Amino acid sequence: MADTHTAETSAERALLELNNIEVIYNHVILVLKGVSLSVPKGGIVALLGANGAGKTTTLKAISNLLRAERGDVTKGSIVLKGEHVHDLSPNELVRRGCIQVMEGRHCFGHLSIEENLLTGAYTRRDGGAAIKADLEKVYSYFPRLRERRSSQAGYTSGGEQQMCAIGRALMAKPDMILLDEPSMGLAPQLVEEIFEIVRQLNANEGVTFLLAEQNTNVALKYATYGYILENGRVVLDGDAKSLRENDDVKEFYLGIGGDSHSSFRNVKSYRRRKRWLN
Amino acid sequence: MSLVETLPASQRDILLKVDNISLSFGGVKAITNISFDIRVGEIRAIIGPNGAGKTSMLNVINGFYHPQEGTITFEGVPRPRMRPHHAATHGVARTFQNIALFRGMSTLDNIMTGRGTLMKRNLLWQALWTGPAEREEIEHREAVEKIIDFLEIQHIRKTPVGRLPYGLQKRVELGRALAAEPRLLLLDEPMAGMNREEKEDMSRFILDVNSQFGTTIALIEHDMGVVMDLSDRVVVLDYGKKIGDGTPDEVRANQDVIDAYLGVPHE
Amino acid sequence: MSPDFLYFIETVLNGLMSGVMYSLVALGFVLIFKASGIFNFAQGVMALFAALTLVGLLTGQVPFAHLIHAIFGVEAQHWGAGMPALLAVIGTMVVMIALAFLIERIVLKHLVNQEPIILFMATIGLAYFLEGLGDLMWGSDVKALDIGVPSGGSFWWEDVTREWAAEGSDYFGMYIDKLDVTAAIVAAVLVVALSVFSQYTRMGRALRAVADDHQAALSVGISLRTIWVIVWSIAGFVALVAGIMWGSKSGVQFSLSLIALKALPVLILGGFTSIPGAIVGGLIIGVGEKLAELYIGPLVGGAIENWFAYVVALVFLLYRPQGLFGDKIIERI
Amino acid sequence: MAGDTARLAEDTFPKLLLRNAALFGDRPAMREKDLGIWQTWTWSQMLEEVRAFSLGLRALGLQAGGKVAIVGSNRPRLYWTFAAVQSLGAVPIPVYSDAVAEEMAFVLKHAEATMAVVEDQEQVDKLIGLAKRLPKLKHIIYDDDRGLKNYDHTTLHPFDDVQDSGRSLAKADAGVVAAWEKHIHEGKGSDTSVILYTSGTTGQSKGVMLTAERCVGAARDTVAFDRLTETDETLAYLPLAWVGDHYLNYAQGMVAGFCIACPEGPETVAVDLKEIGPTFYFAPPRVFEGLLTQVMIRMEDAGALKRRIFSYFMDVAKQHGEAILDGKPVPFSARLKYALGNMLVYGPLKNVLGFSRIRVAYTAGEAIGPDLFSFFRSLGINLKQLYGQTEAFLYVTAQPDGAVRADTVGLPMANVDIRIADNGEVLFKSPGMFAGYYKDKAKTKETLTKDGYVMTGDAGFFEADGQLKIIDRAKDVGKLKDGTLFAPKYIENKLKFFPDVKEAVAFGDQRDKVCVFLNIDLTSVGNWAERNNIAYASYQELANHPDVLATMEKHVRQVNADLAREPQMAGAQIARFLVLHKELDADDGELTRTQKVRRGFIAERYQPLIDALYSGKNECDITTEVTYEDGRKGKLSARVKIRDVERFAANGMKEAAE
Repeated sequence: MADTHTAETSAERALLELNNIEVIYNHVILVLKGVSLSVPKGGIVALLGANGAGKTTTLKAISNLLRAERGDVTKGSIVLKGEHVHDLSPNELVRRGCIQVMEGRHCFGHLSIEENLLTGAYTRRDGGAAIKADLEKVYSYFPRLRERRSSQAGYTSGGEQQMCAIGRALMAKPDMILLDEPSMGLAPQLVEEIFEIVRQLNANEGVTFLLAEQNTNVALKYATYGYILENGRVVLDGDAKSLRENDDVKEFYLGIGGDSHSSFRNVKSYRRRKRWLN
Repeated sequence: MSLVETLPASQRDILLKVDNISLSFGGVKAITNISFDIRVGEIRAIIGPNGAGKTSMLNVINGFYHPQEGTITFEGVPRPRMRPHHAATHGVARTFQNIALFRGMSTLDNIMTGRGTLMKRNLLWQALWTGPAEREEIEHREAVEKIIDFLEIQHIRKTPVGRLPYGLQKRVELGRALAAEPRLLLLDEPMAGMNREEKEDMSRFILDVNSQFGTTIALIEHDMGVVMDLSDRVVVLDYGKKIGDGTPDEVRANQDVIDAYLGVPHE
Repeated sequence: MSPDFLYFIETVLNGLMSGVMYSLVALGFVLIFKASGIFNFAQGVMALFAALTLVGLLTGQVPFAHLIHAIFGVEAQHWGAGMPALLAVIGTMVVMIALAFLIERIVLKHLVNQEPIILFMATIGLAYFLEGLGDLMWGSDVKALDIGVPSGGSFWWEDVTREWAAEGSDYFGMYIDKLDVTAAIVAAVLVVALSVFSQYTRMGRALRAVADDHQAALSVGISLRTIWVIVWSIAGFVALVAGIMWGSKSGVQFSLSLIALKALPVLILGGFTSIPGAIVGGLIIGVGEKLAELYIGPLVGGAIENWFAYVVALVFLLYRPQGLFGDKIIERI
Repeated sequence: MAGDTARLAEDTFPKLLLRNAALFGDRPAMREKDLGIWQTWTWSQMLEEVRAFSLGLRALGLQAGGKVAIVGSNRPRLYWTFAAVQSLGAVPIPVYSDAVAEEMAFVLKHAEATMAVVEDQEQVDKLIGLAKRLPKLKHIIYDDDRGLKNYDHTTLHPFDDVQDSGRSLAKADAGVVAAWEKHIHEGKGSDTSVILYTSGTTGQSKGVMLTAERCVGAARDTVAFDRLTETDETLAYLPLAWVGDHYLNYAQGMVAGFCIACPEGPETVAVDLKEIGPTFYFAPPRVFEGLLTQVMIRMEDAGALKRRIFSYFMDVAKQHGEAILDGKPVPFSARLKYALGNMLVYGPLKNVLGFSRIRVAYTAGEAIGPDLFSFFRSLGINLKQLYGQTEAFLYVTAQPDGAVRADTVGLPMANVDIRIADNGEVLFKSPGMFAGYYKDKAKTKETLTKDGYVMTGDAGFFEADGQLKIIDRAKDVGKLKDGTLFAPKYIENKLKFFPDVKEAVAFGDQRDKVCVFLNIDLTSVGNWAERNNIAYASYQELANHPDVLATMEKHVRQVNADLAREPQMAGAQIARFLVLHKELDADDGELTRTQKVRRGFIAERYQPLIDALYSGKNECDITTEVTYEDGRKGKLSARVKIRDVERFAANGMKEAAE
């Protein structure tokens, strides 16, 4: 539960703040029903929750990629660095340092890895040398991409595509990356690898992350703070540690019943009612 | 419970045998010389990094792809080249990585389509809707209702699947595969994109399908918790080659598997 | 060399030249299709419109003269003086860019993420609108276009080729129109320029990115609107070039818009997404048509040119649906 | 009364079952939707099922006087269990299926149950978990085997197996069946028919013993009152362990011979209701409230024309509907409009809700909002109120057709004798009166007056037309320090009629003024917040929002204005209030399982808040422990704001608020 005190102080330092946003698709389907959250500068904040809970929609509402899907923020405010950004186009948001890495990777399949990375620098006006330097930096974080720099992205593996998508976002020199389901469809080893890089980017480059993730386990391992969405609402939030220790989170998202890891073999045919859904 | 089910997996009959299979697409090798078997009544997991050839392997078993080399023996009979829809009549059904349902149709109708291969009366009979065709329709409806009951989706029986949340759609897809009454069920990432709760449900259904109907199951899955808990044996692929095969514990301890896929040993 | 063989070469060369003309139109299609997935039915009409505008500027025609007359009763057909050719070309280009802006603003913006078929319908609408607009602005009479592009046969070339013929044969040399040669050169330059632009510039990369994945392009901060205006402007430019060439060759008339239909088999052959494909496809169709006319035509009673291209396209659709140079449909294993 | 019961031939439920099988053998007795189809059992089939199970139970060792717990939702097999157990002279003890392990342990231990018949894995798990504390529990029989295959089956039995063993016994020896029926006929009306454990507004629950003849007798009276017959049909969806379900469905069903339909599952009740179209229906007020909300939400989504038609005809219904239902004179034009409305609006609406065939519907348990009550009645649904309790085997008073009011609970039922005590408490003697609390003579004695009346614990009085009006729990009716009458429930109900107030708890006894705790309704206030662009992440945050507080203040003031108009109540207007930081929850012991407020417990639990209310502070910090269903605990802390409210003079004029 939000403690009002910390909420106020964090509001002052928040890089991004969502206040009660509501999102409607096609003028009909209400997807977000008043989501509020705040991302502090330099934080890694995780948006957790089931499918269709509204995680992706929340990210797209921020980056304003919603429009292209006939979605619209009908209520509430989105404030980035103290500025209302609800009406800005995605490219204006990228210029302001906020870029989204979409779910399912979305690399430009017919472009080479390097060309993919360079498109990330599209909005930059600081000259070829700076871009070149950043390209090197991305390669230093993702050595695999250097190896495959001239391969067509469409022919690279899922993990490489995910790295390419993150690297491409980095090329925009963002303050904030909205990362959607980075672990989706990746082997466990790769998931750790990618989250490890997220952590390094956060620590070394000062990039703030807001990530939507189904894999609660790994997300709470790397995030500093988390919000849990269900049915288009935030039902729980707290720092990662308190969420990890929350009984409901344990049971419903981490699969730890009581004290031990519960086996998928012994799942009951009934389950405890979620208190927040009453 | 039949005698077969009480035997440990290692002593059961072989249901499907994959022998030295190689598959390539225009020179790109997707699968190289892979052999393994699936025994009657077991849950067999196929794991491996992205692009390891897991889905191709399912497609080979299913008859979607025809391997350039090697043979597949199903129920002791070498499998000839065949079309995928024949696979269903031959006792193999599968679900897909990306849900492939008829979004505008209800849950009931979607699962009903899974009975298609079992319907004996032809279209004309069905159109006339008399006598045997009617009886048959009722029979199929009953079988479908049993699946609906089994998967606990009574409340969405009449809901168009396009309107259902992802987890339930996956369940309906499983229902449709079950409707064909397969002896071998292939599940391609049945839990991808699911949350813990949905995974638990899906696990329960997979186990129940296995134990109640005695259906043999081969599944591709990335969630190691699920794989290790559910499967009797695991085969590990990497770059189209088999790098491990054995019980979950054996695979977990296999250094090649750790290096190529698991990373840190899974707790 | 026997005259028959020389005839054959002449036919091939002529085919290549007319193929270049097809290619020029097809190029516009490819550009737009690549960047936005839209099959721009209006490409042919754009060429016509560009040519009409160019002629109008060259000859100093007053746009909307009929309309002005009808409303204000002012009878003014001409300014009295025309523009120099270069200025007229630049002026036309400005009009085409303005058109690209308007199309983005009025049509495309509202159709983001719609089904391709809806966008296709929109371009059909656009085609008829442009045809009407061209008519209204510049009138519907056939006009000659001359901006000094060389034309006519080359005596030098006829002399050279006459030498090739075997002694004693009555071969009078090959006829190749200078206009066609110019068109070929222009097309070559255009293709090289476009390839360089698309492959090595920031904007070109962005353009290819948009072609691959709209959403992802949006997410990295590429403005679809900018890209579309640029793409349509380039397509307008290509249309202008095509319009100049076709106009110089056969006069500016409304049947010009029908060359779009010829571009279709070219695209099927070359692939909808490949610039070199558009060129090669055009050449194959051009040569094929001429050869077919020459060798098969007499057998079936001529007029093969009208449908031969479509038959070729059909055969291609069956065996290689992505065309000769189209993007491979990337399927990961 | 004694004379009436004596003349009955069948004075136990098993005897009635035999009678029904003979009388209505081919008529439906039970239905259940299974595999998408309504499966039906006729009375003779039901008799066979009950007999098979009963014989099986006996084979497992159940004897007369034995106790069998029944835990689960409304499944035919669990209803059969009642009859099967009663046939052996043993006593069924239904237990709330959502009871936490602790509560379940208490009931089973107290009742000394030797067997339990349960629905599914969830209940089996609970009982297995309690095995050590329930040494007397020897057998657990389950209905649904899902997930139970691999359990140790030494004390665990599938329902089918028990029935099969009963069937083979019957097959082996025809005498077994005859003996079984003979045993039924030997059963006495004075035998205990069932023990219903009250959810208990304070402390541990008590086992209410009801004898067979009284159960049957009471049911006969009400069946006659509402003219129920074997052609009626109900949908059983209320908790099995609640007296209401046992009375309305099982007892009345047995007496009248009507058909009980069981829904496919809890999520499908609405659909099943529509398919079955019951003729007799009971629901607590909150269910009707939920239905109304649904209707309104659906209408908001509808097109403009549809909405206009709806609102026009709802106005017509509001004006004339109830009068038409009660058979009062109504102008012809109004009848015409109403008939048209019925065609366009009421009919389809009732059909959607599954109310098309309803002949009699009741609501009870809580006060129902007058508007809500009128809404359903104006549609032509014969909705009435009754008053009763477990100790009476439900009915004490009920409203006869044509004499229905929203603020009263009706006339005394046939053969019911009601008296109002000096302190205002309602006392009664009735045909269905309980025989005593199981193993608790002292409590039984406490509940009965010297001359044998049951003290209901409710305060009330008779209106001029003879209808009973209940104002509150008698023990809760108190006095302010200045002697003014203080009926907390009365005040709370007035507050709860506002849709955005979910719960209210009033305090004031022996204090100088009245103060209340409020719970906002998350759905209703949440919708409002969305419409007004107000951010909230949790219940707590929303409850603390200034705009929400302002709205609540408005409601409280309105209630004060209402109270000011009633001479007896005007002195007890609300002085201060706060909105609680958490929703009151049965799992935390704050509500009973029937969603009633446990005032005393709440007062104790939130002592700091009460202190703050009466000390004049404007806010207060509080930390509260919450309990999960499986017994685990968590903590919740918050800062709660307190507001003062304007009060009015008794004549309706404003009075300076302190």
